[in-house]
Amino acid sequence: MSSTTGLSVLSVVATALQVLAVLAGAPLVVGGMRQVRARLEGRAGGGIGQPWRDLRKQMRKQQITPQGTTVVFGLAPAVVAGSTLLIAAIVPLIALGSPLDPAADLFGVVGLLFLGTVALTLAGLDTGTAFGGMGSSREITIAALVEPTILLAVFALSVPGHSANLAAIVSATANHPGQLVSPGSLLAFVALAIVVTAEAGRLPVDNPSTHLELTMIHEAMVLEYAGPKLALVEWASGMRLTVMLALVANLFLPWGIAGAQPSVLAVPIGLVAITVKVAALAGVLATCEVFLAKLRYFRIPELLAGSFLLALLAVTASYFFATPTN
Amino acid sequence: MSWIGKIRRVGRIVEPADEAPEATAAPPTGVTGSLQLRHVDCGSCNGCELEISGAFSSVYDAERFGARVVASPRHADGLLATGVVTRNMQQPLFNTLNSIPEPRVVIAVGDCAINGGAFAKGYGVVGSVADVIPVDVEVPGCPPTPQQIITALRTVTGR
Amino acid sequence: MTTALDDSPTAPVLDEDLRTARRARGQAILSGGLTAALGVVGTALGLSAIFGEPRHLRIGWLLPLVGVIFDLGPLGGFFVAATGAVSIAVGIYAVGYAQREHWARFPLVMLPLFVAAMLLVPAAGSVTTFLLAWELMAAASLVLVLSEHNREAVRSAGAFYAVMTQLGFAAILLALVVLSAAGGDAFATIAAHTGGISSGTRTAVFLLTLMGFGSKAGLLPLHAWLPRAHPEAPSPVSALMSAAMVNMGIYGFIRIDLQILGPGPHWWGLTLMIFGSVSAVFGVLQASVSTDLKRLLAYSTTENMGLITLALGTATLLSSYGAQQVAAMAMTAALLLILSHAAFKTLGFLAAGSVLAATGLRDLDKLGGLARRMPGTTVMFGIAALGASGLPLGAGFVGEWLLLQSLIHSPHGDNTLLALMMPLSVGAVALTTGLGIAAMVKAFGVGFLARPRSAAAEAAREAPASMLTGMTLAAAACAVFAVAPVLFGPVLKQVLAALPTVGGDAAGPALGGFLRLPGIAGSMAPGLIAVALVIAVLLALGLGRWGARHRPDAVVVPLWACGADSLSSKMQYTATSFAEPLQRVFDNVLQPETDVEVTHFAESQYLVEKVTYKTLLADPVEQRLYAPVVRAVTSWAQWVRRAHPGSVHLYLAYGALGLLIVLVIAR
Amino acid sequence: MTQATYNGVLNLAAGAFLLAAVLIVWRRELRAIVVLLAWQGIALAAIPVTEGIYQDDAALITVGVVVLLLRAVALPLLLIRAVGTEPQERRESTPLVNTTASLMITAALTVLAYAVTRPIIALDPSPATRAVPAAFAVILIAVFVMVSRRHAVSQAVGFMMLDNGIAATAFLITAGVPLIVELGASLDVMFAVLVLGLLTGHMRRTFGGTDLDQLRELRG
Repeated sequence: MSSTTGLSVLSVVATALQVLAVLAGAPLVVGGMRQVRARLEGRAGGGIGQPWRDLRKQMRKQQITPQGTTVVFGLAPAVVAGSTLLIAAIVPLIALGSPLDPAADLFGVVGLLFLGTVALTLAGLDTGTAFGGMGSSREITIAALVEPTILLAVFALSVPGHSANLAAIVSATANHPGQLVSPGSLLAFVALAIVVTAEAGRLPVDNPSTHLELTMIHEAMVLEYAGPKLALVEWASGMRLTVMLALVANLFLPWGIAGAQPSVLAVPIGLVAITVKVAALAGVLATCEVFLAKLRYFRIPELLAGSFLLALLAVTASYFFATPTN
Repeated sequence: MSWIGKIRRVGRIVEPADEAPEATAAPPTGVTGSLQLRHVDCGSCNGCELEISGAFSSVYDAERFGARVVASPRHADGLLATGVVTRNMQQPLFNTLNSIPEPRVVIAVGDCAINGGAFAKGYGVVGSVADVIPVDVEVPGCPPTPQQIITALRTVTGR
Repeated sequence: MTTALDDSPTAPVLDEDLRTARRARGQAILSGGLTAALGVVGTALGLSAIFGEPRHLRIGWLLPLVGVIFDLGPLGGFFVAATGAVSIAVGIYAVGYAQREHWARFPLVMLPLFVAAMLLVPAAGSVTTFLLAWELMAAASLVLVLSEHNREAVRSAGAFYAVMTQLGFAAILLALVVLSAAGGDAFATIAAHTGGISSGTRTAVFLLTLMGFGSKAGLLPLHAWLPRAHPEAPSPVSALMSAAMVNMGIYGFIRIDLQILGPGPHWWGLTLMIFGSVSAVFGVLQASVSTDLKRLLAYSTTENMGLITLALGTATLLSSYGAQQVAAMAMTAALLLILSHAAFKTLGFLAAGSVLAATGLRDLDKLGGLARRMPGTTVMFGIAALGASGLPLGAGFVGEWLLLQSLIHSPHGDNTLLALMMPLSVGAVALTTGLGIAAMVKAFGVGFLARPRSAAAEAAREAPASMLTGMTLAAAACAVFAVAPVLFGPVLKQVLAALPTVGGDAAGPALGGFLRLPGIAGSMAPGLIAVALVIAVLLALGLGRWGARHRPDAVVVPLWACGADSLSSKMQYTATSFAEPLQRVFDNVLQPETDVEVTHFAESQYLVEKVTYKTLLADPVEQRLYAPVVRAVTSWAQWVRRAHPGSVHLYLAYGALGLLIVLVIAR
Repeated sequence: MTQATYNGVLNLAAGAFLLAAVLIVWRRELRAIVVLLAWQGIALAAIPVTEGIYQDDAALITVGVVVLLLRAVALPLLLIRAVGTEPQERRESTPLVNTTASLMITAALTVLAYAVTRPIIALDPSPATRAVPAAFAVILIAVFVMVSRRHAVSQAVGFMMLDNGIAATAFLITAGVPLIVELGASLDVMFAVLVLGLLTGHMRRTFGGTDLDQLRELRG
């Protein structure tokens, strides 16, 4: 199990590479999804690099501090981005044996994710605008309802590997691919897919490209951010999406990931593998979004209740279907 | 699902882009190909609004040149003003401009915004946009076609 | 502490006032100092009992026949130390608070007494002593709750509390009498003769203690006194009650049902788990929709006691199935949760108290903007809220993590009960955490950030140094729990070793710098996470510097009001509106009573003059369960009242009649 | 077919079977519900086919094919026609229990099913019997759907889910029922659906809607 492996230089390198890849790749993932959508709508689209251009532009703009906001508003973007970077350093994306892997298991990662959410909701309240409070209230409600599903899905995933540590889960799946076709992991996958879209603020829960404040959830919280801070927020939300997609990809399709003691060749292979997986998942997500409309806000609990049910079934299934053969 | 077939049949409906016009105003931050716009209707007849929405539609697709309409002026670096400035919209126009972080451009769309147009002598009218705030780019026409609007935007995005 | 007098609100003008002020300060310092000193003594005694050998003390003359027996083992020491630690912070805080709030002499005297009584309860070594200390604690707390008795709410809360705590005491009395009838007076002798206690007796004792201790710990459905009494009490007292006194209920469970009578049958653990999870979910649900700062904290106490009970139940159930190692994990989780809850709940109530002292407000809908006016208090409450929300870097995180681990790693084998209970419990814990985050974001974000929603909040002033000092101690404790629970490793080990019936003899989780679970590839390092997160945030700040040299100078601009000139603070979201979605989602459980009434102008029904929106969120359990009982009791009392016409002769006749009856019977 | 793949496919079929039932509770559009029912039929047919291939038993495979034709093609088509003739209401407008609550109830029912079928698994813990809880859960869910839905078509769907569940249980416990029994069962289901179709048509002509609450008006 990875929690007992000593550090190797290459695994440290792989971890650093993970962080850099998420940093550099997040805007591309967002741009790619926008591009897929544009093509399916018959448009040409701004190109995959558009978010990067926007980031560079925003970074060169004026720092604006709205009157009456406190340090919470100023620090929140950094906290969101920082927690996401930390997650990127913990989870096994390129290689298994991250030096931080024993420091936090899947529960810890979920906690860090929610830390970012809480920071942004507090910032939304801190502005003291109507829209900020509205966005925070909606976001925190969804987060509260998402949490049970996530933890139950974690439970279901931790049953085969007898551990909630990410490296253990991933390696267990890699060693017994037979478990992938078990109902437990399939139900868990569907449940996780739903909550990831909810937590990343994608359709049908939230429409990231809406212009109407009253229909916003995530956007409403960040209406007051401008310039560099806005750039950081956008970057961070892109990174959250990327990390979550990559994590889901590796939890269910761990192939190509480098081992706890990676060889020189295994690291680039892992990088390519995770890039391909994330690109594919993002493309599928964007394609599905074209066919979806945003749910009414008070229909979202139905969706999340459904995902909770699936997660519960996943746990029960992985308890009862636990066939000793594989 | 029949939609997939429809998408395949329709394919790309966007008009081919002609070559980029020479940039009149340098892009606000020196970064080409990225322009977020906040639109303010100062008292327009909504003709220009229709054409603007046309410019961002699937057929003209201004987004491919990096232009995007955003909800909050804090996110924007351009002000898209349409129509004559009425008394009630004068102050909001000021406020919107002031809450756009520097550097910023102001684009006046349509004859009304440029010189008052048909409503120049109206009783509730303060004047053209230029009478209230400094204007960087003007898009003449009553209303201007989406093509004209896109060309104007491209002179700012430089793409 | 001397600076407390500088910003004590009564600026002495005449020397008469000066003298009274000086006397008040002296009394406050005396009472608070005494409380803190008791706390220090308690902590020292508790730690020595945990690490040294158990202490015995018998005072024969103090009580006829049985005498008073004190017997402080590791378990009792644990609770004594926790109570003592809470009292230190509260005592120091009370010095400033008592002066600001002009406490009368009575509460000043009762505060140290209350602490002393609480310290005696876990130290009690015999049934009689335990009951004595327990009743003393209840009485002292009741008096303190009533110390602002000129307010109607306080009086009703006091009545509620008095009735319920006495009923609970009756249940405990019955249970312990049954127990001592079976095994003797001293706990030690009972523990020695548990073999002779019939299963029927065990069941009776368990059910009765479940009632008695459950009501003291604020578990459903006996929680109703808690959200009434805790908010109405003066804040230092609220802190003592909510952070220390409720623990006594948990102590009772552990001492009587787990340590002396344990290991119980499966259904004991099952019952505890069900009561615990229901209380946790219900409590946090009420907390997430309540708009009263202290009421919110009180409900969060119910929530945390529920989580602790759930952990206790898990430990009992697992050890009854022989899974000692995981049971030890659950027990460690329970102990850690007790400590961390004591820390952040003390801090929460003390911070809420200084808000109350500065603004006179508890209503979140009227607060706001305190971050600029009371930065110290704001930081303190932020730490408490982070701890209560169970997020990483929060005090509660490690405990909840351990609880979850023990739930998901229970060896279900082919056991249906475990295979059903564990997922459901995980769901309950998860829902509790999620809603807890919402509740705490509301409390902190609406109450302390944004702009003030009332003149009182506008005029808030920072608390005096002594209050801040008290809070700082609690905050430091929170930080330790969040980052380095390893410091408590030895303590937990000792206490666990004293609980062989719930897996104490198995190897518990190792609380090193890395928190490792025995036999499972599961580990966590809160300290490392904290450091890494700080580094990552600094990195992100560095990212934000990118392209800075191209930027125009930073400016401060008014808020974006959608083109309008300014936003009034009335346009902000309030606590009510913030919690409205949750209230709607869970309206089957909460059953809010809302009504909107629109009044039109006389001229035309199309012109709306005003719209009033009323929403009442009463405690549904209280409504459904308590109201009928109260009604029945009152009607019965009305009937009895007819026998009291007020004539002395009749009363004397009653007495004589009673005497005759007694004589006839006892003939 | 190896042991492992047999396990995998069988579990997968059972999981899909259960998932379809859950989604039927979740969705409200009648058309979508019927499509899901067809998917459930496919999952149901996969069970005997898998067992047939595993034990190379031709009869079982035939049963599977028949089941596929009936449950996944014929009956859904009938129902689709019933939906198609609906004038306006293509969706379960107001179920008696709201969606969130019914999902929670479904969860409870499933857990219950898992609990009560433990003895059956204990009797003979083979991969087939391990999948029985899913089938049993579908039976319970089907009953719940019939209880909680207003629309005649969703009633029919519930009825057919019930029969699917029973058939699946039969396939899993006894390694395949005789062909004739299965045919008989499926045929009378078919008749039931036809009758329901007639009934709905009649109701629509009478009340202009197939909301079962309106049946109350039939009482003189």
